[in-house]
Amino acid sequence: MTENFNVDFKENNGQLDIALSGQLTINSIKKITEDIKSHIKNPKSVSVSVKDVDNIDLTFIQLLQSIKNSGKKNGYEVSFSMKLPEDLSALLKNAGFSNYIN
Amino acid sequence: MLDKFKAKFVEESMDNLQDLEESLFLLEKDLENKELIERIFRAMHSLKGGGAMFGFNHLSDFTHHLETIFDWVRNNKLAVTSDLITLTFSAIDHIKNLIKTGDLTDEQELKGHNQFILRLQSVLSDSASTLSVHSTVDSQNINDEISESKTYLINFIPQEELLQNGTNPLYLLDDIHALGEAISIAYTHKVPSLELIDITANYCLWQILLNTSESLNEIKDVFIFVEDECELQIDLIADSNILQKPECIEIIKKARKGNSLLKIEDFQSLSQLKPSSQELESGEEKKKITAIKEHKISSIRVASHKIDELVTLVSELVTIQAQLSLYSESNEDPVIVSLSENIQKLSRQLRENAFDISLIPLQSELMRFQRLVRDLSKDQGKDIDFVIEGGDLELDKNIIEHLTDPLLHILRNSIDHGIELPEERISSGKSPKGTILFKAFHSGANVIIEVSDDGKGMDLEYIRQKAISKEIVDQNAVLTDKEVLDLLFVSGFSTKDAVSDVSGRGVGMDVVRRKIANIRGEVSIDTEKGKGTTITIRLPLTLSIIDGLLVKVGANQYVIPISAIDKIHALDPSQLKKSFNNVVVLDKEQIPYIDLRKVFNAPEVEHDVIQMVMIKAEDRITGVIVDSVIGEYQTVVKPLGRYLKKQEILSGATIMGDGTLAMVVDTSRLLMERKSKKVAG
Amino acid sequence: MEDVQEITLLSFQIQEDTFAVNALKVDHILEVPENITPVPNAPEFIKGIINLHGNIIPVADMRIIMGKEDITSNQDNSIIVINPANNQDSRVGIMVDIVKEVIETKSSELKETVLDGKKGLIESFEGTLLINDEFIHIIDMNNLAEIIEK
Amino acid sequence: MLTEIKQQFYKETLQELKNISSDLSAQVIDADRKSLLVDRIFSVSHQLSGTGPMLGFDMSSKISRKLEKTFYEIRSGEKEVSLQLLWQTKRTIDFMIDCITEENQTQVPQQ
Repeated sequence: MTENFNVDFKENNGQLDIALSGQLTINSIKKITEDIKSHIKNPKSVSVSVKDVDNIDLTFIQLLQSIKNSGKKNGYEVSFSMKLPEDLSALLKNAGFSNYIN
Repeated sequence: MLDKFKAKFVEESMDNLQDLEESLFLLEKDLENKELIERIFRAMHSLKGGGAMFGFNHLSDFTHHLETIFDWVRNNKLAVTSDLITLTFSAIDHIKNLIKTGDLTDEQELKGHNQFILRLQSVLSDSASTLSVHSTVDSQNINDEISESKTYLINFIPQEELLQNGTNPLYLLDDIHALGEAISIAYTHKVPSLELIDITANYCLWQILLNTSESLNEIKDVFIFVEDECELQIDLIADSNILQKPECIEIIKKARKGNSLLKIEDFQSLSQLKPSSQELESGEEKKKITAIKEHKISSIRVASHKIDELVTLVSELVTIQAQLSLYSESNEDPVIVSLSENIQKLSRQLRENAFDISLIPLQSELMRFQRLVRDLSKDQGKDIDFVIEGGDLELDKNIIEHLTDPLLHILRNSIDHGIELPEERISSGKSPKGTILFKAFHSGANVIIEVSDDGKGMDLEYIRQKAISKEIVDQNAVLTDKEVLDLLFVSGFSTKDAVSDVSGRGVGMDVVRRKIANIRGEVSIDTEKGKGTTITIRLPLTLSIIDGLLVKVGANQYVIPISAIDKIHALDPSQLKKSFNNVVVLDKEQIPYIDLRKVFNAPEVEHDVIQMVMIKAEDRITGVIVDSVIGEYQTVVKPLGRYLKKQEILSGATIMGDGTLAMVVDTSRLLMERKSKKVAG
Repeated sequence: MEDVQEITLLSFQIQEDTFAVNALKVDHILEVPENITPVPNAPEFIKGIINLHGNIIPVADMRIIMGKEDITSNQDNSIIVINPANNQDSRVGIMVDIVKEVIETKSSELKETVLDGKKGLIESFEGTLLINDEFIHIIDMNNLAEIIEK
Repeated sequence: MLTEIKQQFYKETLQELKNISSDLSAQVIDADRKSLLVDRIFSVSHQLSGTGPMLGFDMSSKISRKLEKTFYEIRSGEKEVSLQLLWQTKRTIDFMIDCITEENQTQVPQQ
């Protein structure tokens, strides 16, 4: 089964950029999470950018929140940037997650 | 055994249908009454369920379609229109038929049945466009519906497994938004850090403020497939839309920031609902439920034959008690006398109770009248206000059973021939809307039912001419207005060919009078040309008990109802011998008389004095000659039964204290008999 | 062929003839009470009405219905209260010379009733039973009820 | 043999689920079709929750149990069919379609 999501990492001076796209749902979330966990060593800050999304669900939102919580715990900054198609952004907004979208 | 349940189902369904019709009538006046719609829906629902259970497949199938229509109605997918109500009324008629006949076997009927179903289905498909518009309109035009919409606070707290079970809560929240205007607050504070997270578990919970005009059920149904995997609480917090109020926005902001859950109390100041509104709401619901329960307990269903049996037994007791009184009086044993008196007291009370039980409110039949007026006036393009007064009046069920047909007939006459078309009414200076007043009230030991309309009244001259042409009266006869109206009651005066005749008021009035007379009632007509007509029916309270005058004719005893008696005269038999044409002169007045001894073929015995009981009927006095008067007597009347129904002058018999029988004379029948004999020759 | 059914009959005598009715539709057997209240203008065969436990029951004289001329009464005369339609309204007493016995038999034992000439007002019988050289004609209760009703 | 039965079951169930899903997408569901649909949804979910676990469709049969329960109540008259309910049903059916398809794919190699 080919993977229908994509995770890219860029590290620069303790600044970790994570770029995500594709199917960001429960079916792929375990892999995505493992990937991210393995890349977050001891960053100064993490910036997650999400674009070209096919689908998104709660597991992904919780992943973002979890990264944020880890940052708080381990002392690094976490920022998000999300570009979503209109229907998905409406979906998140209706679910009370408008603060994750920008 | 099954048959017993089936019979019960039929009986209950008829009740259900009555409730349905009643609700429909009310709904017609208040098209958006949710409660009524719900009642209608419930009634259909139970008809459907019961129908299927007891093998009324066509009924169940048919009602199912009707139920769906009202399911749409109650979910605001379909509007109640007068057409829909008309359709539902005729559907109820069809259902009645299906209940009576069971599943259809006749090809033709089946065809009609299926066509009716298609008609019902077309109601739904016709509303297709309105439906799709409606559901999108819902969320946008919510502000227009402020008055109807309510604001709820929804607590949605899923378990961790929710996501593993394939639910996407985002969709559910989206669906909530589709119900109206909503604000979701997602609480993510339980999400652990990366090191600890089980990434497929759910850690979020939500609170949603929803303003919607949808029902609570509709909201609950969003969560239908997750109800086992979440905690769900939906509370009404306001009777209007409070989402845009600044205070509300402030409350939400705070909750989002502080991850602190909203409480119902937070919204107290914002809503018109009284403090602890939520309790109030559920309290109301509880009240409603208990009200229904109480209603159920306050009346029980008893098969009518059981009541008949009870009345019979009580009557028997009364009879035996009378025998006991007789015995104790002659026996002079003080113990027996006092016992007998106590039994007398008790049995009298018991009798009154038993008769009271057999009384039922007129209300039960009113629905049919309302239907008739509604349907006929619609058919004929007449606008009629049907006003009912005294519908809660109670009558012996046997009377009510026999009253319905004549009343339907009278109402039909009023609509067909009394009330004019709107334009006609306008041109004669009346309001275009006609009124039929149905009024029932007590008058002494009688019940009076009046049906009056403000229609065109009757043309007395026309009636007179018609009577002449039918050779019922002589061309030269001088008749009072009352006598002219009485012609309407002469059998054969109006026949079926007169039905289409616009002046044919009084069609079938002879039948009406006969049927009313069967329940010892009287009918009279008052009319004023151009102003309207009033038909008055005077009835006894109960059929089974009367105050009577016990008289003797030959060897037999007879009871003449006191209500018919004006006074009693003692006569010298020679006065009768002098009379010819059966008229006797009393106080210079000519009184026609009937000699019961002749009517009953009793041997004529020579008396020094004979008694004439003066019977008053329709403002005329007729004397009835009997051998002797024994006295007043309150008595239970028993029917003579099918074998003696030809004995029309006798309306029943009664059992005397000593066990002997006395027959009850039907005075109006007696007088009529005399009249018809006179007419005949 | 019809199913063979167990039938229970109550037989009675009217002068020289023996008749029977379906015993299951017999409510009571009474002695003729002292006072039968005559009903004026009723058909000749209606003897009158009686009070049976608080109910009014008309009584018809079977001897007249059967076309007998001698209708003198004797001590053995009885009234059989039948209930053809199983309701209060259809109860009627029939006065007979003497009530004989209860007969248990099978419907297959019944023969078609052949009568020499018309037997009074009755038009139909359910059949005839031959017991000990005696013909017992079984009266069709509904037919009887219709006759009394007329 | 089991594979054949399983494939047969999978194909039939999937087809019925898809049919139901598309019927549920119809703009208007008239009363007749609605009652028919209720029956169909009940029977497919009943079948899937009963036979599914035996054939390895664990997840989809687990989900179908929710449908089965709800539609049992509907059929017995305890519960009413609202538009919202039909909508949630469609969501669930659509998910079952994904689910059963995936379960079929992941299991085929193991056979």
